[in-house]
Amino acid sequence: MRYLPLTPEDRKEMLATIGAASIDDFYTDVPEAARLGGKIAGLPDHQGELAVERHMGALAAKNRTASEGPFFVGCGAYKHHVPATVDHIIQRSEFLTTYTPYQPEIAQGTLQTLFEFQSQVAALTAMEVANASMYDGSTACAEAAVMACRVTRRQKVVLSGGLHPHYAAATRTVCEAQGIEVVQLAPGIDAELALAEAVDDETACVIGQSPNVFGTVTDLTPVADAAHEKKALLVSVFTEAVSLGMTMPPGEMGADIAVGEGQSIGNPLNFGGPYVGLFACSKKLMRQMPGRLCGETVDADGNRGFVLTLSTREQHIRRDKATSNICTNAGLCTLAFTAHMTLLGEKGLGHLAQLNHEAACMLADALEGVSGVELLTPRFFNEFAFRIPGDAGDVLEKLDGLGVVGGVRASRLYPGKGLDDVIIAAATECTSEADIKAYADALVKVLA
Amino acid sequence: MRYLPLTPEDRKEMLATIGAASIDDFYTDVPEAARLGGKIAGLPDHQGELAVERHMGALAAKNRTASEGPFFVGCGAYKHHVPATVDHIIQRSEFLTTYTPYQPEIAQGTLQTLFEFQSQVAALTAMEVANASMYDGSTACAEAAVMACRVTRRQKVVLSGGLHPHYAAATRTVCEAQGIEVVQLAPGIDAELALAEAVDDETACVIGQSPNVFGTVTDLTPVADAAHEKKALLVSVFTEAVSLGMTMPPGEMGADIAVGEGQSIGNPLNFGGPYVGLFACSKKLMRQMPGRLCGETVDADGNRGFVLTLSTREQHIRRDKATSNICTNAGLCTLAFTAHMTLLGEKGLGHLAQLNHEAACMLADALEGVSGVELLTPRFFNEFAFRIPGDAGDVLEKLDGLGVVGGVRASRLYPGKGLDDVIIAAATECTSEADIKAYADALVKVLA
Amino acid sequence: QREDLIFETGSTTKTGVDLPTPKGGMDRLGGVTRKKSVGLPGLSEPEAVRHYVRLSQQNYAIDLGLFPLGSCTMKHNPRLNEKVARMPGFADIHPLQPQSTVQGALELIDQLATWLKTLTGMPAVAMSPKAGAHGEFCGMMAIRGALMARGEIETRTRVLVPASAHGTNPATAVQCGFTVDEIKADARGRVDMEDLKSKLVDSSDIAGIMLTNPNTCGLFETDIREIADLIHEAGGYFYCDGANFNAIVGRVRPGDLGVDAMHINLHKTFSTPHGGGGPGAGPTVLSEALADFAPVPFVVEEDGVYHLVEQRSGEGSDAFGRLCAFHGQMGMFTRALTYMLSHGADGLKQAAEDAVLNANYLQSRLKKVMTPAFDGYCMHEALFSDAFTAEGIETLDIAKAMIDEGYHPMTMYFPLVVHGAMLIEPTETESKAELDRFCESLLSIAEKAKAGDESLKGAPYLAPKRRLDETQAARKPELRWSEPDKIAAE
Amino acid sequence: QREDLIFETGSTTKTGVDLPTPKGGMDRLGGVTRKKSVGLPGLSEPEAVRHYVRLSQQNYAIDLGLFPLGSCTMKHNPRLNEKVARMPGFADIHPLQPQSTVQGALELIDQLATWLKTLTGMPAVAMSPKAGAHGEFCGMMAIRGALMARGEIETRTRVLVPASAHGTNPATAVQCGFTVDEIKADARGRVDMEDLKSKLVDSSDIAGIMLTNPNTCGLFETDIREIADLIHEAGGYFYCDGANFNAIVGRVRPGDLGVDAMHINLHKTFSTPHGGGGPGAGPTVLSEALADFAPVPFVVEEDGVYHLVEQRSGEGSDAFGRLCAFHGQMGMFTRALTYMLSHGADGLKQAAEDAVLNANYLQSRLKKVMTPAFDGYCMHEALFSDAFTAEGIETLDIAKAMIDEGYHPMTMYFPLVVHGAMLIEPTETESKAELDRFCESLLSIAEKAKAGDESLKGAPYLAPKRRLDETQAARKPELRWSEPDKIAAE
Repeated sequence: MRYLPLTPEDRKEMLATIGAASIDDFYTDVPEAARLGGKIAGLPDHQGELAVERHMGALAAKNRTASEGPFFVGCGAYKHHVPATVDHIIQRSEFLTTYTPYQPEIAQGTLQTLFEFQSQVAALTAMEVANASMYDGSTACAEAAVMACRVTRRQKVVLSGGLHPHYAAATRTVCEAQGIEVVQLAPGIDAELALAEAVDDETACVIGQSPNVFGTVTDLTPVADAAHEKKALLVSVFTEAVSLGMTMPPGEMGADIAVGEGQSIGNPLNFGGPYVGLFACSKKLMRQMPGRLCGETVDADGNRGFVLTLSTREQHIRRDKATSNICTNAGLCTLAFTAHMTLLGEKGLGHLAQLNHEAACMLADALEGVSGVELLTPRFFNEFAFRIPGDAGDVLEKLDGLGVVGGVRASRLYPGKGLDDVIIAAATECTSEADIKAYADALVKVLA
Repeated sequence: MRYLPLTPEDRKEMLATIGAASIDDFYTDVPEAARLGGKIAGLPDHQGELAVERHMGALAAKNRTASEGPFFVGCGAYKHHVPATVDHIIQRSEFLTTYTPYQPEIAQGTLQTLFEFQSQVAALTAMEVANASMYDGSTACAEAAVMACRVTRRQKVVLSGGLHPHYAAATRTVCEAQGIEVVQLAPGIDAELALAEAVDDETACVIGQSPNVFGTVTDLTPVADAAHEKKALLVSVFTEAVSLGMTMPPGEMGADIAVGEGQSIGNPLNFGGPYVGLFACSKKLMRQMPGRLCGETVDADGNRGFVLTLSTREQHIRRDKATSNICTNAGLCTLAFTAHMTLLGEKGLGHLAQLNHEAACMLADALEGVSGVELLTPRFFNEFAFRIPGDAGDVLEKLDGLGVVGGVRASRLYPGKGLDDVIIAAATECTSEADIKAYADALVKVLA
Repeated sequence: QREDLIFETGSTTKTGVDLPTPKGGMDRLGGVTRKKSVGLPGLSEPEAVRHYVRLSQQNYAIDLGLFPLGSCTMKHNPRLNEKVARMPGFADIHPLQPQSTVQGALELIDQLATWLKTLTGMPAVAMSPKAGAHGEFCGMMAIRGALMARGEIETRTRVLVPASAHGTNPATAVQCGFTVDEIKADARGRVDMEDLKSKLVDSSDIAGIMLTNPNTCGLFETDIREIADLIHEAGGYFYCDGANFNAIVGRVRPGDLGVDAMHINLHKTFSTPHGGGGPGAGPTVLSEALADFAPVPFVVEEDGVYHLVEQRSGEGSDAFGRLCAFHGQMGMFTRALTYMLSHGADGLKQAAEDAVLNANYLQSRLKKVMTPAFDGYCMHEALFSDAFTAEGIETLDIAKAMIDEGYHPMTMYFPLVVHGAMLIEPTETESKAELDRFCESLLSIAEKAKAGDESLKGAPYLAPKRRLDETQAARKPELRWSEPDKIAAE
Repeated sequence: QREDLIFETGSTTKTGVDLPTPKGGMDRLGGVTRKKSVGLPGLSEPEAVRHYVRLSQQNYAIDLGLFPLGSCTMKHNPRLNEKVARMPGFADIHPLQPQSTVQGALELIDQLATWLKTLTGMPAVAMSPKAGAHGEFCGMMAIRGALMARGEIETRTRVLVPASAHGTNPATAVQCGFTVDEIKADARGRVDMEDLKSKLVDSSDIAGIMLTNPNTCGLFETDIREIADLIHEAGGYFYCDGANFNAIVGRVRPGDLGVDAMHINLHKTFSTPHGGGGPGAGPTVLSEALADFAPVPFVVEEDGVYHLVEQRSGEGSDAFGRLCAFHGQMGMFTRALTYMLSHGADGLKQAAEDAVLNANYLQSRLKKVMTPAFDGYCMHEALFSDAFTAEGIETLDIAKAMIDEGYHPMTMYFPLVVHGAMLIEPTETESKAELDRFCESLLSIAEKAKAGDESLKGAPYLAPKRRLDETQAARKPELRWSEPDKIAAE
C-alpha cells in the first residue's frame, strides 16, 4: 500500500512497545456482534495508480466537456477560462494540504489570502464587509435569509420569482426547519419588479437576484427602499460574479446583504461543485454574519498579521447559540477566486465583463434572426431566455445531435410552470463567433 | 502584456531616473542599417491564454497518443506510467524556477536531490560513481567514447551493431570532429557477440548495448575481458533503464563506463525529449567524467551539505581544456527520475521490471502464434524483433488502420540494410492483455 | 517575513491577463450599470505568482510534516486524486447540461454511493451535503422529515447531545428546530449511561440523539448498541457524527450499531485535501427508516442508464427538499473514489488499523510524561489533560512550543470535558520514524512544561510570526483593507 | 534544516507504488540476470512527498524573488507553458511512432522554426540541439561541414574567441577540432579591433569567429558589421553566441549583422524553465552559407503534410550527421511556442526593451556606490567591478551577503575581463517596486563593502546552510552515499 508507511516489522515493534498482542486489542470495545470478521464483501482490493487512472479516465470519457464544441449552458454555473497560474497556486502543497488557520503563526499564507479575498468580495459587491466564503451561492442565500430574521427578529422572507430555483429551494429547506415563513413569488422573466410590493411589516427580508435566473438585470434600488421603509432588509443575489464588473452591484442598490456564487472567478465547472459562496453585508450587521472571518492584528513583535476573528459567533465556541453550524469555508475555491481576481484586477474584470456581454449580445442577435425565436429577457448581461415554437427539451436534444449544447430548458428548473417552450442560454468569453453561428444555423435546421 | 510588470508610467519614470530620452537611446550601438523600424513582419501580435491554449490544443489534437490504444513502440523511448506525485514535485516552484546550484547555501534542495540521483544511478548500474546527468542517452554515449579516448590516449572506438543507430550516429558526429576513428560493426540481432573480436591494441573502447536496439540482452563480460586485455575500456549502454531491475547491469559485466537513457523512470515520452542521460563509471575514472558532479561536504557550522564539485573539469573553469562543453544537466528530468526511483525503491523496480518482462513474453507468445511470424531476438527483456512476410512499413500501416501501433520498422533505423521485413516491438506495464490480443488478432488479419 | 497586500502593491490599471479587444457598441444592460469603480487591484502574472508562492511558504502543511490535529485527520493527500479531479471529463462539465452527456459523472456518483453504503452497512446515502456540518444538517432534517411523517414533529423536539460533542452538533440540532439536552460523560470518557437513562424517563419529546463514535475523546462508545436500542425504544432516531469513521473502516459498520444517519467527511476518512479550510463534502448515509426522507437530487440507475432525479414530484413525496444548488461536491467525489479504489477494501481496513496503532503508539510513549485523559487504549487519537503541567504553564504554551520544534500543534482545549485537553491524531500516513521524532520533541516540551519553564510562554520564536493578538482583532475588527488615510480618519 | 537522505530513511523492502501481481513462470532473459541486489531505497508516497517538498524549500527560485544572475536570464516562467507541455497530445507521443500519427507535433516544430527564423532573419534552423552548448556545437559543426565541402578543413583550423566569452565557446571550438585564438577586449568592453585585425593578417588558417552579441559585458558590439565583413573576407564564418538574444528581439535581426550561425537558448529568451540546471534547448539558426550543413532530422512541409527527414540519403549529402537521438527537445518547443504566441511580435519586442530598461535603471541607481565596469548604457545586464570595495572584501562576500537580504546573488567573477566582476541581469519580468527594493538592499551591502565591514565575510547567516566547504568536497570527493561503516573502513 503506497500510502501506508508502516512496515510489518514496524507494526510488530510498535505493538510490543504498547504492550498489545495484536491490533484486535484496540477494538475490544466494539460490541462483539458488530465486529467484522474478514474484509467487507463486495468491494475490490487495492489497485495501482495505472489501474485507478484508467478506471476514472473511462468514466470521464463518458462525459461531454464544455470545451468540446459550442456550449451555452449557464443558470448558476458558467464556463469561463481559468488562467493556468491559478491552478498552480492552489496545488501548492502549503495551501493544498493545510488545515483551517487556527494556528495563525504558521498559517499566515492562508490568512492573508482570506483577508485579501474578503477585501476583494467587499469591493466587488460594493459592500462594507465580507466573510471568508460559504459553501456556495445557494447556501449563502439560505444563510442570508436566516441572518435577516435574526437581525430583524422577524420570521418571514420573500423570495423573488427570478431567484434561482435551487437557491430558493435551499433557502426554503433551512427556513422551514426554523419556523420561518417563506413567501415564494411566481417565476417570471422580470420578476424582480414585483418585489417591492411584496414587503410588509412582518417581512425580515426580500431576496432578489440580478442578473436573475432568466438573465434579467434589474436595479433593485426601489426594492431596497421599499424594504427599508418597512424596516426589512434587502438581500441581493447574483450567480454570475463576472457580471459585477459591469452591472450595478448590490452595494449600489442599497442591499443590506449581498450573496452570490463565486465559481465564475477562478473555478472550473466541476459538475456543480465545489464552488464558493460569496457573502457580504453592511458593517453594522458584521457581528451577525455566519461563517469564518479573518481580521488584521499584530503579533508580539508588533508586526502586522492576520487571524480568524469574531469566533464567538461560531459553533465551536457558541455551540447551540451559534449564528450557523457552518465550520468550513470553501478554502481552495476561495484561493482560486482571489488569485484569479488578483490577476484580473479592475481592468481585467471590466474587460472580461465586456467580452461576456458582447458575446451574449451577438448570440441574441443571431438567435433573434432565427425565425420563430422570441427573445424574452429585456435587459441582460451574458445570459437570456428565449421562446421557441415547440418543446424546449426536444429542441435541445436535436441541437445536441448537431453538436450544440444549447442551454437549459426552463422547465428543468421550473417543472409544470408553463415554461416548456423556454430556453435559457449563456455566452461567455469562451464563446466564439463560430460557436454562435453554429448555434443559429443548428437552430434554423431544428426549427425548420 | 500579462508577463510584463512595468506600466507606461513606470517606464517614463525610469527613463527619467536614468536620464535617457527614450528606449532608443539604449540601442544606439546597433549599426543603423540593422535597426528595425517597426515590428517584425509576418508574426502575429500577443494573444490571451485562451487563444494560445486553443491554438496549441488544436496541434496536440492532431497527434495520436500512446495511451489511446494498443501501442508497442520502443527502440530507445518507452511508454511507462509516471506516478502523479512525480509531476507534482517537478512543478514545485522552488525546483522548476531555480538555476544551476552555483550558490549552494540556497540550493540544497537541488543539490541533495542530485546527490541522491548520483547514488541511485550508481546503484542501478552497479558502478562506483555517476554524474548528475547528461542531455540524454545518445549524447552520454558520445561523451563516453570521447572520455575513453582521453583516458586511454587512443583514438579508435568500436561500435556494436546492436547499438541504437541514433546513438551510433551521435557518437560518430562527435568523434569524427575530434579525429577519432569510429569502427561501426554491422547491425545484427545478436551483434554484441562479435564485439570481443573487434578489439585491438589501438582501441580506446568498445561500445556494446544490452538490451540492444533489437531487444537482445547479452552478458558483456567476455567483451569486457577482451577489452581489458588490450587495455581498452568497455562502455556499456542501455536505453531501457527499467531493464536494470532484472537484467545484468554494466557493473556486473565489468564495464568501465556505463551510459544510458533514463527516460523510462519518471519521464513521459515527450516525442523524444527532453530526456535524461545517465553516466556512470569506475571511481578511478571519476576525474575524467564530463558533466556536472555533486559532492558532499560541510558548511561553516559543520553541518552536512552538498555542492557542485570537481568543476575544474568543466568549461567555465577550464575553457578550451574542459572534458566537455556541456554546461547543463537534465535538471527537471533528473528530478523526475530520482523522485520516481525513490517511490519505486528496489522492491518496486524489481516488480516493475518483472511486469515489463512478462508483458513482452506474453506478446512474444501471442505473435509467435501468428502464422508467418518469426521471432528473431533470442533473449529479451521487454522488447524484441520479429520477421513478417512482406514489408514492415506496409504491415505497420495496416495495423495502424486497425488501431494498433505495432512497433518500429527496423528499416526506419537501418535504411537499406536488408531489414525491410523486421519489426521491433516493445511491451511495458502499460500493455494490457487486451492490447496483446488486439495486436495478434490484427496481425492475423493483416497477414491473411 | 512581511508580504505586502495586493492592495498595497497592485493597481486598478494593471492586469495579469490578456484578453481580446472588445468590439464595442453593444449594450443590452438597459442602464443597470455599475456606477462607481470597483477598487480591485491587479498584478502582472509574475508579481501575482510570487505573492502567492511567498505567502504559501508561511503555511505549515501535511506535506511538510506531521500535523497532529486531533479530530481533524490530517492524512496524506495523494496527488493522483488531484490529477483525476482535473480530468476535463470531470472538471469541465456543467451541472445542467443534458443528462445523456454526463453519464460518466452520474455513474461515478453511483459508484461512490455504493462504496459508502457498503463500508457503512447502510441502505441509502444523500450525496449533496457540502461539508460535515452540512451532512449533520441533512441527517437531522431527514429525522425531522420522518417525525413529520409520523405527525410527531410538534411534540418530539428534544435531542440528546453529549457534552463532548463537536460544536456543530448542538448548532445543527437547533438549526433544525430542535432543542438540545446535554448528557454527561462518565469517568471512562464515554456516555454516562445513568445520565442517559434519566433523560429518557419521559421520552415522549425525544427526537433523537447525536453521538460521535468513535467519540471526540478518541474512544469507542462501548454501550453504543444499548444506546441505540434505548433511543429507538424511546421513539427517537440515532444520528451518528461520522467525523471519526476513519478509525473503524473495515472493522465495524455503523449500520450494525443501530445508526439511523451518519455523515462522512470525505476530507477526513477519504483524504480529499483540507485546503486551508475546505471545500469539504459530507455525504450522509441513512437507515431504512430514514431513506425515504433524503433530499433531492439523487442518482438512480435503470438498465445501465443513469438518471438524476432533481424533483420529487407528487403529493406523497417525503423528501425534505433540497440542500443546495446542483448535485454535490463532484470535485471531492472524484478524489474520494480515486482514494477508495487505490486502497481497496483491504487497504482501507489496513489504513484504519494503522491509524489506531499509530495513536496508541504515541499514547504509550507520551504517557511517560503527559497525563492521559482516560485509561486504556484509544482509537485513532490520543487525549491528554494538562494535569502534568506546572502552575502557570498551560496547554496553549505547549502547543505554541511545538511550532518551534517544527510541528503543527495538536488540537487544544477540545473536547471540553477534559481540562486543558490535548488531542493528538497522527493518522496512518506517518512512519514510525516520524512518530519517534515527534514523541521526542513533544516529550522534551512536556518535560519543560512539567518543570514550569517560563520560556514556553513566549513561543513560538521561530515561526513566520510571533503570537498574534487575537483580542485586538476581535475588539476592533478590521476585516478588509482600507486606504491608510481612511483608517486614520475613522 | 537537515533533511535525511533517502538512503538513511528508506529501505529496499519499502515502496511507494502499487503494481499488479506478476504472473510468474515467464523467463526469456536467457540467464542474463542481475546477480546482486541493487541497493535502492524506497519510501512510501507520503514520506517521499515530504522529502521533496521539504528539500524544495531549501531552494531559492524566481517564484520567490528577483534572481539577478547576469547572463542567465532568470525571467518569469509562465505556468501556461507548463500546462500546454503536459497536454497528452504532446507529452504522450513517441518519437518513432508513424509520422502520420504525429502531424500536429511536426507542425509545431515547423511553426516554432518559422518564429525563430523570422525573429533572427535567418533562412534555416537546426532544431535538435539539446542545450545552448549543444547548439554551439551544432553551429561549429556546420562551419566544419562547410569548410570540408570547400576542402579547407585541414587548413582552416583557427577560431577567434574574445577573452570575455562564455567558457563553452572555446570548449566547443576544441571539440569540433579547432584551435582557439583569444582576442582582447578594448577599454569599452568590446572586441579590440586592432587586436582582431592583427589576428587576421595571415588569414589562411581562419575557420571563423565565435562572438557573443550582446556580449558578456552586457554591451552591444558596435563594430559587429565590420567584424562580420572582416571574417568573411578572411574566408571564415561568424558564429554568434545567442545567449543574450533576449536583449534585442524585435530590435535587431542577427541575420542583418552578418551572422552565419547562432544558437538560441529557449530557456533564456523564451522562458522555458531553468529547472535547477536543465533541460535546455538550443535551436541553431543558420545562414544561406551554412543551411545545407544542418544535421538531421528536420521537418519539411509539402501540401500541408509534414515530413520528418531522418536520413540524408545519397552521396551528395552535406549534413554533418546527427547530434542526438530523436528530434530535439519537444517539451521545450511546446513551452517556447506558447510563450511566443502569448507575447506576439509586439510583446517580444516590448519584453526586450523592458529588459534593457530594467538593467539600465539598476545600473543608474547602483553606480552611486558601485563601480560600473564600462561607461555608457548597458543592454540587458549591468556589469560592475569590485573597484569600490575596501581591502579584504571581495565580490564573493557581497554575493553571499545578498542571500541574507533575501536575494539570489548576481553572477560573480564573470566575465573574466573585469576584476571581481558582478554581472546583474534583472530581466523584464521585474516590477519597478521590486527593482527599487533590490537596489536598496544591494546598495546597503555595497556601502558596507566600501567601509570594509568584516561581517560580510561570514555571510550568509540566514540561509538554510552557511558557507560550504568546496575545497573539502573537491579534495576528497564523495559523489554518492555509502554505508557509514563502509566510509569509515576506507
